[in-house]
Amino acid sequence: MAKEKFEEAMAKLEALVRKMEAGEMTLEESLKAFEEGVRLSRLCANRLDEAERRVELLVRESQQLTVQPFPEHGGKDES
Amino acid sequence: MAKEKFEEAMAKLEALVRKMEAGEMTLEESLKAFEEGVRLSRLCANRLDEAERRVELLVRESQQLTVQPFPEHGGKDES
Amino acid sequence: MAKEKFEEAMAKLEALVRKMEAGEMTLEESLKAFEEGVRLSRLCANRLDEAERRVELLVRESQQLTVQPFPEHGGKDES
Amino acid sequence: MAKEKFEEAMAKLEALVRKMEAGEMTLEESLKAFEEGVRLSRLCANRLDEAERRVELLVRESQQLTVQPFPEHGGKDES
Amino acid sequence: MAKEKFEEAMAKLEALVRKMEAGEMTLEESLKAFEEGVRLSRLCANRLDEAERRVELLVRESQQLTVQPFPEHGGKDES
Amino acid sequence: MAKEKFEEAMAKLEALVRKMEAGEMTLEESLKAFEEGVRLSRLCANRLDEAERRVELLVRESQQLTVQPFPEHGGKDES
Amino acid sequence: MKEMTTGILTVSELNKQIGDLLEIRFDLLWVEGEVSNLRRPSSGHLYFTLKDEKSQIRAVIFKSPSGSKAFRNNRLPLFELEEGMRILCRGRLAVYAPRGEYQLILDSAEPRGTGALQRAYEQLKLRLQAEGLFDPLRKKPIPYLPRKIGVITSPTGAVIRDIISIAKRRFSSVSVVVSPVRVQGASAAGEIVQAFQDMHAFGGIDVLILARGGGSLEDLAPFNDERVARIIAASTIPVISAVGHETDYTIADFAADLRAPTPSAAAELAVPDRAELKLRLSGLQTRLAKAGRRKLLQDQERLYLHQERLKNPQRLIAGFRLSLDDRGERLLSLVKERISREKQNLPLLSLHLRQAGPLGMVRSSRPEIDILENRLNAAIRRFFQQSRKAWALQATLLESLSPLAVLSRGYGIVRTLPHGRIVRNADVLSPGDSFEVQVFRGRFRAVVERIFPE
Repeated sequence: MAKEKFEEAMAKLEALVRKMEAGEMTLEESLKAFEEGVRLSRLCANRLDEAERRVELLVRESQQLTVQPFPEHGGKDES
Repeated sequence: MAKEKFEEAMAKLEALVRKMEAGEMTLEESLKAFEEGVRLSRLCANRLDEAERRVELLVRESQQLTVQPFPEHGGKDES
Repeated sequence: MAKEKFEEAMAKLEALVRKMEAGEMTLEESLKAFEEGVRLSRLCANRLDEAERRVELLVRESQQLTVQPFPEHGGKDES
Repeated sequence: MAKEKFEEAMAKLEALVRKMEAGEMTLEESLKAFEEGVRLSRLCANRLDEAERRVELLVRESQQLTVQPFPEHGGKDES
Repeated sequence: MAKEKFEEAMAKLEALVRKMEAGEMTLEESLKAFEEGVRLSRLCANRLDEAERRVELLVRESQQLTVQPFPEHGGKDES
Repeated sequence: MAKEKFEEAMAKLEALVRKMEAGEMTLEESLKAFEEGVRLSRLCANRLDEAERRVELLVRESQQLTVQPFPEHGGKDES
Repeated sequence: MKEMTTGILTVSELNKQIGDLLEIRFDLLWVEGEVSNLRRPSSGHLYFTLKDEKSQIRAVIFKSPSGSKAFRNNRLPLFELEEGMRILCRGRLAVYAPRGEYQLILDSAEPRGTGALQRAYEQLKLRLQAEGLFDPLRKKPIPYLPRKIGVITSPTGAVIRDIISIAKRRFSSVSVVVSPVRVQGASAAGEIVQAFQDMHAFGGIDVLILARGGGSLEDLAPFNDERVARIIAASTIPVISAVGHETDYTIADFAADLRAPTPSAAAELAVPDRAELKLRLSGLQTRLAKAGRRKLLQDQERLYLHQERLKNPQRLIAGFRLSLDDRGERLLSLVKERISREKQNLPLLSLHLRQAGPLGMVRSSRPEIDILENRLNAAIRRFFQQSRKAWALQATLLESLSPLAVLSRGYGIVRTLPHGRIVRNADVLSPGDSFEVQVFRGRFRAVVERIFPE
């Protein structure tokens, strides 16, 4: 799962949707496609969650460390 | 039963119905055809039910895993 | 009895009736013919009854298994 | 008696009656012929009765076996 | 960290920002870029803070030694 | 420090300040320059603040050089 | 004295004694006169006659053994002697015994009188210039901020006072070392040279000022002295010369690293203005701090801009989420659609199946069976009817033909027993025989009592 890249998964998902829209699948193929779609979608969502958590962590960390001091300096410079 | 695909079953059922409607069957043939038709119909219905249950299961699973966190994020993004 | 097909029985019965109606039978022949006619008639009716029962059984079975869930899903889809 | 068929008896009776009508019989002959006629007549009647009884029996039997359930279904069908 | 120079870090950060603004990154690339960006940004901010502390310290020290004492010495010279 | 002449220190300081004002330094260079500038500035300031002052007369006594206060002028200097 | 009393002297002894006497008596003397009969033989020594209006004396100046013109060698004139030039010479008296002559052996000569002095000044200037002593490249920079200033001048008078007061005024902490010299007179140049040596020996002097107030060319002679010029040029300490007034240039001025028009100016050149320096320094300090802070500020701003531009991928993620949801929903609706389409198809097919199923046939066949049954029944009943009818006819006919009909009219039929033969002749019976009589209604049995034969 870790090896499957998000973009690839998204592209696969889209291809799947398009294929289903073309409507030439059997029910079984449709089901399999859906199953795969759900898997891909979950994978993508997990990836996004991970990404978001990572980003939020980074943002929180970087806010604690760097962004807060800036206004202070601004204030200092103006005084 | 697992090997018989839904589309094939439907096709068989349809052919059967058409043949029955042509009306040149004996009672025994008709009965057998009907029996087979019911079997096919039931098979198809089961397949559809399975498919539906599968889809709902997948949806429920994926909602538990991924869709529930969404509103939070959605709310965050809008605020 | 199981070997005697409904259509053949009907045909025999009809032939028998016609022969009787032609009226050139002896009493014994007539009796025998009547007896046979009653048997055939009974056989045919039984066959029909059996067929009907079979059909109803199949229908009932298939309704219990497949037809009943359908409205539910229909209702779901519309909601 | 079982061997004497209804049609033969009737034919004998008819022949006897015709012979008696010719009137050239002694009383004894006449009595015998009459006696034989009565026997034959009675035999025929018995045969007919038996046959009729048999038919009634068959009819009754077949009604008990097949016709009796019919009203139910008939009732069902009409309702 | 100590080895990475501020200017290099800034240049990297700028290149990164430009690349991100070009917007042709995958999610993973984007994440990595952001992570690296945050790291670089933090590094730069730390470096600036250090530099600022150093500058302020030096300024304060040099003020204590040279600018403030001037009137004193002036007084001494006059006495 | 003693070796570094005042005018050299001033010249260096001036060059340094000019270079910093030109603003084409990296932060590290800037910091180093600043540090050096502070050092030079302190050095110059110390030099300017040195308090010792004497007016002496160099006299040669039996091949030995000694100094004596410059008395005549001392009184004159105060006036 | 002892020798004089011992008797007669040889000429040599006499000349020697005269020589000893003169050389002791005139060991060092200064004499002034006019040069004449100047000769310079190949030996390089200078021979001339020094004379005044009334008298003359021979003089010689030996070429220095080293050939150099270092000022420590007293023998050398620092200028070219010329016929008729008035000079002040230093030397001693020597007796040349072989001839019994005496002459001056000079080790130095100075020009006297304006003409000579001017001439000598120009000669010296040209010579030293040619030597490169005044070369601007040789000139040492004057230190900007000296710690200790050496002043070579007269310890009395306005010059030193001015220098000290100006130095103090401009830079209170500067130290001044004064090396007192005479600034005019014959010994002045030597004192000045010594003062330079002392200053170097003393050490710690950052700049030297050689100063004197203005005066006549003669007064300034020490400052046009070659030895002074050379010691100035050789000084390792930068030298500022401040002699006379603005228009007067001495050789010392040319040799010095910097020439000040007046002693006060020299002090100003040697000592910077402390207030000015402080101002400059504090200006630099301010600029330094400003530049340092500005650099920081610029970098902070730059960083802040970059940070601002550092795109948070959350927006990207949100976008992805939307499109992911969209796809998921499309997928779900597609699969649901697919299933529901089939669900619509299936009941229809089921309905068709049921309609086409055997029930139709069953229903349509039932009446057929009934009809056939009815026909069957009808046929058998008709058969019975016909048969009964046929039978009834015969039975009726039979009845009508019944021989027993006469019995109703009272006849009886007698039958034998047990054979039942109809009795037509009475003789077939015997009394006692039982017989049977059939009457219209019933029969009865009787016994023959008697036979009545016919």
